[in-house]
Amino acid sequence: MTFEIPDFMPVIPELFVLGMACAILVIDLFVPQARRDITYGLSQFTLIGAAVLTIALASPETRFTFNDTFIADGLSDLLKVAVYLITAVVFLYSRPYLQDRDIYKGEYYVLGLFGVLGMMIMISSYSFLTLYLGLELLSLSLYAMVAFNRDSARASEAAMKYFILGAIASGMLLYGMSILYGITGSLDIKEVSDYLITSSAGLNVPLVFALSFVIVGLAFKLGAVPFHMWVPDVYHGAPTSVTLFIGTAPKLAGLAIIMRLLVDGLGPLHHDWQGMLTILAVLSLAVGNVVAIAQTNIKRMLAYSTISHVGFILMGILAGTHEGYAAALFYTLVYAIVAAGGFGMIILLSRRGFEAENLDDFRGLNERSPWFAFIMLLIMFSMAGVPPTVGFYAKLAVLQAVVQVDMIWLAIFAVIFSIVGAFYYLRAVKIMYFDKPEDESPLPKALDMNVVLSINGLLVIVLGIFPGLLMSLATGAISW
Amino acid sequence: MLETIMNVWEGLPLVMQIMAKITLIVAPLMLAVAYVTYAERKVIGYMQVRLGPNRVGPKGWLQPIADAVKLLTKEVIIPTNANRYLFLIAPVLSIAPALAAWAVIPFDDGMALANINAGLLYILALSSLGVYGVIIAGWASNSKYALLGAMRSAAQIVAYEIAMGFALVGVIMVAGSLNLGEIVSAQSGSIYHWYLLPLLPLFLVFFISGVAETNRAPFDVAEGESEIVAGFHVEYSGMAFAVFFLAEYANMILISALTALLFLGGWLSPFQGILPESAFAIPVIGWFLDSGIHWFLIKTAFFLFCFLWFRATFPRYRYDQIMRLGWKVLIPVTIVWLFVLGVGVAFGIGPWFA
Amino acid sequence: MLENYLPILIFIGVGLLVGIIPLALGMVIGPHRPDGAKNSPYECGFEAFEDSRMKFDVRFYLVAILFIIFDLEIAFLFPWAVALDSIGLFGLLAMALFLGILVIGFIYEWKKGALEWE
Amino acid sequence: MISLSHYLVLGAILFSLSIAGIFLNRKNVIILLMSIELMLLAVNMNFVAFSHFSGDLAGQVFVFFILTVAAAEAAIGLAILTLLFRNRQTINVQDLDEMKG
Amino acid sequence: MNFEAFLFYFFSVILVGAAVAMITVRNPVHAALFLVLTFFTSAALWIMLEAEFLGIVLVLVYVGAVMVLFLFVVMMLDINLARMREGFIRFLPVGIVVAVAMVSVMTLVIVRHFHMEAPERAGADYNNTEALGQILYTEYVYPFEIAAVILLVAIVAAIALTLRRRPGTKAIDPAQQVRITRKGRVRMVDMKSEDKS
Repeated sequence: MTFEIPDFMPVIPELFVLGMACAILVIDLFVPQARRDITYGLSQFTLIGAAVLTIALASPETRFTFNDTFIADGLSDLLKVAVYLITAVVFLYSRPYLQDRDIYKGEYYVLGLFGVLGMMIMISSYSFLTLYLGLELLSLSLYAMVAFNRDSARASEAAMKYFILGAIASGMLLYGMSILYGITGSLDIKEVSDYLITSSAGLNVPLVFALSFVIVGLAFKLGAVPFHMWVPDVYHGAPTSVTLFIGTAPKLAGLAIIMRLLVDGLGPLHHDWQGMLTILAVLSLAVGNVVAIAQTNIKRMLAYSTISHVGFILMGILAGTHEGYAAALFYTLVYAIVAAGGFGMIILLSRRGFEAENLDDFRGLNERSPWFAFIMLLIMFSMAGVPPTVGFYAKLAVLQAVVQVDMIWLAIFAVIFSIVGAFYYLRAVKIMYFDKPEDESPLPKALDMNVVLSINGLLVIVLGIFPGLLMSLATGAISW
Repeated sequence: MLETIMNVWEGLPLVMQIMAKITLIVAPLMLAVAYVTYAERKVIGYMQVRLGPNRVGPKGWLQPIADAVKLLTKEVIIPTNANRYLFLIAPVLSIAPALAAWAVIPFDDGMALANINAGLLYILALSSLGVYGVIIAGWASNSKYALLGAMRSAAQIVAYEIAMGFALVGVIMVAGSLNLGEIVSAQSGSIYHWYLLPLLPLFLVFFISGVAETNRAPFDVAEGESEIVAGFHVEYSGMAFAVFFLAEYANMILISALTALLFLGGWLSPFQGILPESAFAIPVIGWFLDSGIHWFLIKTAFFLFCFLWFRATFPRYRYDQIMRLGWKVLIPVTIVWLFVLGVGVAFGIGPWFA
Repeated sequence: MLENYLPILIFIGVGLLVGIIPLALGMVIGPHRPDGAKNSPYECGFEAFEDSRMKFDVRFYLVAILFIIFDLEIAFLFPWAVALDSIGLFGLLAMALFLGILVIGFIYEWKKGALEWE
Repeated sequence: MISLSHYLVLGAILFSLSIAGIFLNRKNVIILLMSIELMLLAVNMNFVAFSHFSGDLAGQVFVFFILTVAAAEAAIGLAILTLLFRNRQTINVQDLDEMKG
Repeated sequence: MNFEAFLFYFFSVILVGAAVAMITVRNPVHAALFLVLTFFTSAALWIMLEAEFLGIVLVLVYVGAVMVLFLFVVMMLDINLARMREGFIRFLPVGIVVAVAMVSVMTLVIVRHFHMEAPERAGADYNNTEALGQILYTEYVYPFEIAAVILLVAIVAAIALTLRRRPGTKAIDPAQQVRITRKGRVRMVDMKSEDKS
């Protein structure tokens, strides 16, 4: 039997996260509730350590291991580091929220870390099998986290919906993968791609057949219209700290699997999936932006806004050029930062027994705390795409990529709906600045949260003034 | 004469041949079940200084037959609120896996109905089906006692099944095969090659789990006559009850046979490798001393006796004790032993490589 | 390989028959004289007040859930144990890591009290 | 002779039935979960058939992992279900209407 | 029609019939049992495809464990049967149309495009379990370890979600009860006898 011991160097970050997650799980058993900060600190240490390891191991050339089912390249390094940082911010924002609701437990962080591990596996997967397993590892952790507040009926309801839709999505994705396996005879993305490049065009119908299942599965997971039904309910029902997690880091992993599966694996079918993605993108932009206007709950509003942002990300990918992929990557990174800030603001305003999830709860924020009203203003501007925030450049990059491939109508369509979308972001700003506050209570929150949230908000404008920095990272990661 | 019989046999369609073989297994098995019930009452009787059944036939030999006739003529009562179909399907579901597992049991070298490679896996799969009869019976009866007994029993079966599975893994690691015939052959050589001694902890775990899984004393809380009046089959009467009874005893015999095969070398003779070859050449005694089906039956009978012995000896465990034994003693023991075995097998150390 | 499964298929059929035939015989031969008291569920002489299907301690679910996980572990151990000779030390270490991860799960269960039965 | 397409059509029928089951039983979470199991069974049927007809074990390995993940998933799904039932005393999806929008 | 084809159709018909029954019966316990039947027949079909290990594992894990959990939940969650199926009839025509449309499209694609030569039957000594074992722990070691993590997450999630210590219960620990001694319960007090006069 010919079997070579695989190279373990590229997977060291994964092993580190796994080892630490297991260690934290055990340590947490012996930590009394009053000292729960130990668990929290160790979790943050894990994320930072993983970031250090990933950066230290990064190298310009692409590394494969485990029979080419694991890939480490510029894209994976960038996305992984982004996932660690975003998750660290999520953990930080979550702590006061969990403490206020008496669910400050170690399992939250352990499940979060396993979710991070799942995302890492997805980002580095180069085979259908590892891709599926990473996806499920992430999903299972998220289902449990959504239901984490056990006494909240709304949370368990959201978890159930999320679970069912997630499982159906996995089923769809797997059915597509099974047909692809049948046609190409392999589960490895590299071999699938090789097969598609060399094979004749006669197989097109079954390939499109398989592709449509794959796309439906991915669209479910990403929450693109018309497979978005779960997004608002889950965002609304989940504890805000979990919504914050779901809304940010997994989008990066989602981008990664689209890149691996559609671009790397099924790249030769670009023409076929471009059409499907166009439909999804158009519908997502339209439905996301229009329905968001009708929302009074800010978590639901941000859910619909997420749907419209997914539309933009898909637009970048369907362009099918390096510029397009880089734009999509840039957009996703920006979206993750902005969304973290947005949900962070909700957590900041909430307190024990009060969720601050209605738009009205932001009424007159300027009088209560001018600084955080300003931060929220920046975040809303960035989501709307108002210059000079970074959101503007993200939208611009995607539009440029689409125009380059002569899909000008799509660009015009996107601009129109962005303007529609700007309405509800600006409405939130109006409420903060021009309405009278309903409750005058100050915003007492821990120092670390205030500082990080401020940095998070300022990042939006700083990156907006110097977009070249992040953009060059994104283009660097994409050019292979 | 013999030749004509063989010719007729060969001429039969394959399905007929198989049916004949199955009859050859099932008929003695049913008879054995009947007489295990008799043996149980006799053995426990003597242990308690009583006589046991002694009225029907000489020394009560016909007692099982009388029992069967009695049960056959009793009414099969279906409670009003019971789910009729499921109520009747439950006993069938409990006996079918108990019998079907016998398909892969080798009685002697090469004497197995189905010599499949995944034999042990098949047995584990079938034994995990036994729980269906129990829960369906408990639920379909629509009686609190039945449901309570079924839940208890199901949770118990499930807990011990894991310990049993882990113990089986140990045997497979050492034998390197899932095929029961090969597992026995791997134990040939001498009595020291049987897995009884090298795998002693696993043997104990396996047999204890076997007893618990058949819901026999001292793990019979699911029936617990004194608390929940026979548990899941409280509503069953007549032949419906008899089928449950058959299943329980068929399972007991199955566990005994498996223990004999996996740890005591099945049909292998304990004198193998000890007595000189010439001893096996002596006409009748030699046949007895040599390996053969009779050794398999003797070993099985011994473990069956243990089942009865336990029932006469031990008081019933408390439910929380049963769960604790299963989860907190047997499973950790097997996991630790698997690590030990893994190292042993990988580095080729241990008595089983002599 | 397949020819070995035919007897098993037939045996399962026979097993079902061995269950069905006595039941059918019992229903035919035995008397059939139902009455209200006889057909009511056993309740120690009390009237049955309600549907007896009641809610159960969540612990039963938990045991069943943990059983699934351990059953899968066993399913992973079987092929490993068979192939142990040919996969060598690497296979052993792979399984050691696998079991190690799950032993952590076991410790977690134990310490959390999921294995207690109160 | 039974060919690959026989098995694939069987898988397709199961898949469609599971979709229909999800459609028909939108109110009953338990049957929904069972329909999802059916869906994965259909996928597995495809993989096993392809694996057999192309003589490649990778498909069977994938099925084994799908079985593992799906079982773990069912465990979590039912845990969420019991939680939901405890909080709501119903698993009828129509009663689950706290969130609208 | 040879014997193998007969077996295929035999199992397939039961499989599809059970699947149809599962999605249409009223009683969820019956539905669960029909699902068990679909798993059984699928296992038989997989064994016909020489995936004996997977076939048996399907029975072991799905029928033996997952469906038991389903039955536990279905049986104990006191479900109001009548309400569960409201609106079922209303959706039925749509459901049938969806199913038929999907089946016909998928069948069309499959029948027209998927043809492979049936491979030779494996010999009697082909050991499916060992063949899988040889690659599962070497070539597929990475997914194998991920599977362990997934199982760990399932353990953590299940316990974190369902296990709770109920402070209100009056459950007693029988072990403690048994260990009671006289000293813990009876206090001997010297008292002067009361004067009755």
